[in-house]
Amino acid sequence: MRAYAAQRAALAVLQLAVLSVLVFVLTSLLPGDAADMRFTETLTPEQVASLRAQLGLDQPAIERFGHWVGNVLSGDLGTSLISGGPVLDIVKASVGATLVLTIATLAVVVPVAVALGILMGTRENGRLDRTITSITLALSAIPDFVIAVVLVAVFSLKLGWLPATWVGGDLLASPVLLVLPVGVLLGRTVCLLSRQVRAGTINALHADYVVQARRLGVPRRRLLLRHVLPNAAVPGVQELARTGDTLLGGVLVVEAIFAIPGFATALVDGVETRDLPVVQGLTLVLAVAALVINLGADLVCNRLVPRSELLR
Amino acid sequence: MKKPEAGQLAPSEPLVRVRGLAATAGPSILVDQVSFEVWAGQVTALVGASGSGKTTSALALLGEHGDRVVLRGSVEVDGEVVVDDDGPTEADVRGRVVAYMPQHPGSALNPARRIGAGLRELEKLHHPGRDVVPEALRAAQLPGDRKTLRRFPHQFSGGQRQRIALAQALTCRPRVLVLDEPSTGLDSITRLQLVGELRELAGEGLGILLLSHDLDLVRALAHHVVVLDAGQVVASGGSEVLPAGPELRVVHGSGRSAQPLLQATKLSARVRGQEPILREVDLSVLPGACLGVVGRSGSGKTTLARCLAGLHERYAGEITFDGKVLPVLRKRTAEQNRRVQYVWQEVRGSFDERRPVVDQVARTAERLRGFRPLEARDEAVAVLARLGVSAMVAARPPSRLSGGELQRAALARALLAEPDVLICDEITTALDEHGTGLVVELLQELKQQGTALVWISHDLGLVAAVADDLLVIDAGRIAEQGHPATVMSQPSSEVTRRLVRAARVGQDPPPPVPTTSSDTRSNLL
Amino acid sequence: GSAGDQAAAQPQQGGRLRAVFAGGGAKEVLDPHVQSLFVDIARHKAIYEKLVELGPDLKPVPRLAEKWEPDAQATTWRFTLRDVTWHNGKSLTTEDVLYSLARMADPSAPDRVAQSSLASLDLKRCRAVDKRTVELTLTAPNAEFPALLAGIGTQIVPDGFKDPTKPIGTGAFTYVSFEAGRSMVAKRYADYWDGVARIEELHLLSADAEARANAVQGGQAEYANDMTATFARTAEAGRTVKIVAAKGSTMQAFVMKTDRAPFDNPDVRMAFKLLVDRQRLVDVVLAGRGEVGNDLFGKGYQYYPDGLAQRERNLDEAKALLKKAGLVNKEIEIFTADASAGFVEAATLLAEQAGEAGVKLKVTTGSSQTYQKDLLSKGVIGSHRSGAMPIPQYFTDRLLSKSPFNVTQWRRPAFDAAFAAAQVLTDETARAAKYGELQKTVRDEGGVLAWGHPDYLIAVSSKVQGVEAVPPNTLDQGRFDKVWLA
Amino acid sequence: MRARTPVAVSLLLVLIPLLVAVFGPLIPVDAAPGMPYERGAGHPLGTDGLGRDVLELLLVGGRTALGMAIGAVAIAYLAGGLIGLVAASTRHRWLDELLIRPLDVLMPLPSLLVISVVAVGWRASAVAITLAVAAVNVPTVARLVRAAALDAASSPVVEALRMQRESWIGIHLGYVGRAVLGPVAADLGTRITLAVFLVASVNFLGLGLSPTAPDWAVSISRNREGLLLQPWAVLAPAILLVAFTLGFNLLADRLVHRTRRMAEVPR
Ligand SMILES: Nc1ncnc2c1ncn2[C@@H]1O[C@H](COP(=O)(O)OP(=O)(O)OP(=O)(O)O)[C@@H](O)[C@H]1O
Ligand SMILES: Nc1ncnc2c1ncn2[C@@H]1O[C@H](COP(=O)(O)OP(=O)(O)OP(=O)(O)O)[C@@H](O)[C@H]1O
Ligand SMILES: [Mg+2]
Ligand SMILES: [Mg+2]
Repeated sequence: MRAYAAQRAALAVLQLAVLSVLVFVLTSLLPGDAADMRFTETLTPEQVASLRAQLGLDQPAIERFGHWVGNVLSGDLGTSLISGGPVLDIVKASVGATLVLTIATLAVVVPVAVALGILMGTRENGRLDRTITSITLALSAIPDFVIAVVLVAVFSLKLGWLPATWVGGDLLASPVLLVLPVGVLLGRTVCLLSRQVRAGTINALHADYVVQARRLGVPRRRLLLRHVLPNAAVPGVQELARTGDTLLGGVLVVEAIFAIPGFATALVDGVETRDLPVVQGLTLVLAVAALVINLGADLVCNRLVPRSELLR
Repeated sequence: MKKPEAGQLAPSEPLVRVRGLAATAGPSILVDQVSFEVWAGQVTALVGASGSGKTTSALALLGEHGDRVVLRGSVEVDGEVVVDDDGPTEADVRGRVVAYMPQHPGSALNPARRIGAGLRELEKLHHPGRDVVPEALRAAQLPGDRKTLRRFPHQFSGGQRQRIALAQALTCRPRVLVLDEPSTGLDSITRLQLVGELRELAGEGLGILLLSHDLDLVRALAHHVVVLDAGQVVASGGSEVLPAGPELRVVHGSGRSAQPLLQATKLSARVRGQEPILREVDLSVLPGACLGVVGRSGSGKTTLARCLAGLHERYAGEITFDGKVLPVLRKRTAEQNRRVQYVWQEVRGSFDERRPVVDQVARTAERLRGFRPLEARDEAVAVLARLGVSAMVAARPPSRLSGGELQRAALARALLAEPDVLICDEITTALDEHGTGLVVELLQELKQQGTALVWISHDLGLVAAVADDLLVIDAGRIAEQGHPATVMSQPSSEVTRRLVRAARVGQDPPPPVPTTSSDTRSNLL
Repeated sequence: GSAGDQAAAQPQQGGRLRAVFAGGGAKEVLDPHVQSLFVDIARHKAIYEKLVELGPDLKPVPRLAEKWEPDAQATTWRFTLRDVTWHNGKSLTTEDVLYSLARMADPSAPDRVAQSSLASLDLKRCRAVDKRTVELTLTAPNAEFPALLAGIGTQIVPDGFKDPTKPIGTGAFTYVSFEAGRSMVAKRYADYWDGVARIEELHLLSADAEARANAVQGGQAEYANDMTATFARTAEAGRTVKIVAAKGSTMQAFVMKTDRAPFDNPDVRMAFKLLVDRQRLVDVVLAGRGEVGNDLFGKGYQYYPDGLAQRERNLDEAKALLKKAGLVNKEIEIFTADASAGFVEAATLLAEQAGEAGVKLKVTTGSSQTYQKDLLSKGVIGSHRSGAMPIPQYFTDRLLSKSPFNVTQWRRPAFDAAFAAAQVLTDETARAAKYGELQKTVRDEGGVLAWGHPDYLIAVSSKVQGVEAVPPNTLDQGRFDKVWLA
Repeated sequence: MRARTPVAVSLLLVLIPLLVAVFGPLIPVDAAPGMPYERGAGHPLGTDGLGRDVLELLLVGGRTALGMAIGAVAIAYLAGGLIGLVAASTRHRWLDELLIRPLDVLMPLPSLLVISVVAVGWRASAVAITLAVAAVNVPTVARLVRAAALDAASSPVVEALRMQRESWIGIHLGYVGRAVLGPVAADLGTRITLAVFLVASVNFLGLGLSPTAPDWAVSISRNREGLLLQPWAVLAPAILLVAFTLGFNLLADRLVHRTRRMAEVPR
């Protein structure tokens, strides 16, 4: 277990290191730099050039990267080249919105998907199973931007029941802001998750140990709760980790449509404005989150079913 | 539902009474007019070839049946009617009255639960407020300390897991224990321990229903024997109704004087990052001779065979064949490849599920002997027929063949190469007596034509009969080597002595049962 | 139009107004001298004021300066300050003005946007004449100097102003909070000199076009800036939203580089001006919400020459010119980007229309973020848009040899000289006449193909009153102290 | 009990958009350009925001919408599949490590970053976007193929085939390849729909093709403003896109179902 943790940690450090270099190289490949982004009709090329010098963008790339690494190691994500504010603030602000959205989505998705999955699994190939499968499959086949456009048109513009955008809204005062974005994200996530839970349930139901427990007189309810569910949860937890990853990392479409100032928007903005420290910082935070989520999922699975392989 | 107290039953009444049990699945009849009884403190054995309906009959005791199977007749357990002419009744005898141990009990343990939790759960369900777990553990010969109870199933060895499953069954304090093929895959020593455990349980008043095609085991344990064939009872009574094993016509090796055909010197093998599995094994096989290899489970027999076959590449030492060094399979010439063949222990896994068996068998002749497809197929069909596998059966994909049929097909696949050395790894485990007879007969014939055999088996009697030379392996080393008759009658090493003595289960004279402490404890932490 | 409603309804006091502008994300700033986005401008307009502002026809009008007067050469200007107080209660002084001008032109801060336009200001010789008068001296005469003081990034800040995150201005609203890319909140300033604002609280929000549309329609905002024509069409079908349209306020154009083949050939430039179907572009790209352009900037502004004939499509003549230039069936790349609404659409349509004249135009889309800068160096013809500004400033910025944003690479010493000569004329009519001639030259020989003047569209919820239909960059655009909620 | 959606329906759902995408550009539609968001008047599905005929756009807009996604998945499988197969079948552990480890390291790289970098760096290039979407998929595909192939390549079947001196090709195409095919086929179904989503999202967000490109997703994106004026400009391409992904989802579901049933054959 300790060896495993050490190995995982070493891999994570390596991943983060390689990732940072990669992100730096990738973004350096882009034409133009942050100073160019400031160019307007009112700023002369000379002004832009001296701005570039002020931002330190005239230094060689290696030097800038070294500087950045040094800062990060001392716990400082640097300052944005565009706004001049600390990157940490930008990361915090965007993570906040994304986190709220992710948590709200999962809070709806998990109970629904688990209930549906177990329902489908215990009635494998029955009418209910097929009906739910068809519905979730159909929902998951609609691209989220199509759902979003339609939901907004119907519920906000036509009926006027729900706010169509986060602009001008205060999340604390009006949590209804979350309804449409979560609704858009619901279809696919519920589908994926419930199908994993269903498969897990079916596998567990057919497993020798469940058959044997039943033969030794364990009643059905208890069988489902104590024998089937923990084993069925394993694929579900893995899928949940993937869903968490996706939600945290890139629901750009939803963010764009509902004007949610989240992670994906910040990342794409950062790339578009060549605000390297921001891109680096966001990627770093996201990668750490992904690593932590996956580690957590593995640990949970190992806790649920101790035999399950820790390292692939 | 009224349940008679255990003591109310007159001792003259059977615990289980099955009368005219029939099971049908659509048009096919799985079991017909089966009747038998199980008595408290006694062992009733259901024997019969594979597919004869043993499991189907036994599951009826729980009122269970396979998918789309219809039960009829009458099954009464401990005074409750479990099955009547309308099929299973409402009666619930599971666990509390009848505990069923499936064929591979290892996989019947929930990987997600500590074994203690599993046992306590059953205790609470069936005997709330009573402390029955320690008793069950003792009967299953498991330590009952907290540490053991807090472990997960995967932290036990295969043999231990079997005993945990037994302990679970015993925690229910059933009146009847049903055991489905409990001896498959056990070496003779472990099997002997099982006999002891079961005797003790019967002695405590448990009624046992034993399903097995291991006739020696049945002979050793059963008070009543019911012989099934194609779903019908063909005989019942005491152990005298058991069919006698066919006499094996054994011819011993001819070419005593010739050069050794296959020779291994100082063979050591290891798996990545582990202790060596084989240590400095020497052996040689003469043309037309048979080398028997025996040993406890996990002693390294298969590894030895795979080294010789060139499949296990991490070994030290030298293997020579026909006077020349024999490299690993990848580097063998086509001729060497053809002349040394191997039959897998795990046959099921060695066939491609998607192609008909006969095609896969015939491929050997095509690739190694240059036959054209049609010729090869004819040859394959002929060899399979000699082994008792019809062309119709062989034309199916492997998943639709029985274990025994597939085992013979694997043998045929190797034989089609006309090898000079044939390495057989447990090739009769899934065969009934008739099938074993066919296989032995064919191999004897080849032997006479000069083919050398390496024969690995748990069945000491069989090996002693067919081998010219016997190798006993223990923990990767050669424990003993010599003429089978000598080894069997005057074993010089401790392992051999115990293997030989234990192998006499069910044969007369009944063996004394020497169990050293290491047998039950060796696999514990 | 809002004029009628305004007359009818009695102005109401109080309430909160949420106005959404195109957001700039992290680019948004609080420093009034660094601004460049509409949202920044609106924000700073609420808090700060300039000495001079631009009227609806882009003509300078007095704000913090009550009046001004040049000397005969238009080199030294005297500005008389209004008696107003800062949000912290202090009075506006000449020191404040001099400090502000110095801060705008500070060469050590390269991001101050007014730096180049105020380069002619001779700061050392500027001085306070008395408590209410400052004398500003230029290095070269310029009769348009007041307009320069109305340009972007020329807000007056208090003397010693260092920390832009603690804004103190003289404007109608006092600062409460700001989050770049999201919102600014401000409260009305009770001592505002030009009439206390009617609304109590002002929220300036940032969002992209779709979110702006949804917000104003869904009731999350009462005012949305810079709307699309399609939105206007949709909104007019409903009752919740009104559209306030400033007719023909900006300019949509294609710019041809006059120093690069094939557009170094005046015939080719003229051919393109003739082959374009302006009405179709206006109908499709501007969805009919705009006026046809006449290859000139500033329709309806001060100094726009009247009486010029509208240039019409003439395919035959265009074809003849193209044939003469040997361009028939040749491929030319047109450089565009999704940098501004309608750019790519217009380029795509132009490609179709050029095809009808026998020239293949290949549309190349660049990065929207760097488009402005890329356009200076890349391509031979590209999409272009110009916001509202006084016509002389347009010349200075884009049509002189030294102009920083000379996208047509229009470099004519004679033209430069003529413009310089016109700019020193203190007589407005004489100046206007000179400007008119220069504009005619550009129209006939230059590289600007101005095909349309889109309406500037603002959407307001039906209860908002008092929003003026004026071009952007003028005093009443994005101004909230005269607006009220009915 | 065969009560899942009939194969014919799923196939139809997939085939209609596919056929439109492939053969649509060959069908001549002579519609004069109209005004933005017009209905009727010689335009059966009306016009879009640029006054173009929606039907005509629909016929030409599938090539990129589906082609880029299918191309990306094909490339991902070519590259990832090759890496996975080689990694699984090599006897050299270092080669396996060399091929697979870097992919592990790349796993947490947000795909959004890769795509936005490519989108910003190579503006409006269909090839670049296709490659980016493919690249994002390579690690997963490689791991999937490797796992499946590893299972097969280390099974006794392969040993038995080697014992029969079956050729390398015979073993790898005949057995390993076929064993991999099951999981791959199941994965392919979901992967293509995901790729269609991804490509469409990229185009929808304006990070991909030019905003005037005749592409279904671009049409949806660019015309959604006029949804209430002329819904077909949005709905028609959306319906085709959804039909394709829905059909593919249903087919994939069936396939998974079938492979699971095959694996459940009683032994
Ligand atoms: N659900 C079912 N549907 C149809 N046939 C079945 C079903 N279950 C079992 N059978 C058939 O019934 C027969 C008896 O099966 P059963 O499992 O009782 O045999 P067995 O004697 O236990 O054999 P083995 O020794 O191989 O375990 C076999 O031929 C088997 O193929
Ligand atoms: N791939 C492997 N990895 C780790 N250990 C292995 C591996 N293969 C075999 N072993 C171990 O090597 C030992 C010898 O195994 P082998 O299969 O040769 O035993 P065997 O004598 O054939 O046993 P059985 O009678 O049960 O078939 C066992 O303890 C087994 O656990
Ligand atoms: Mg059985
Ligand atoms: Mg073995």
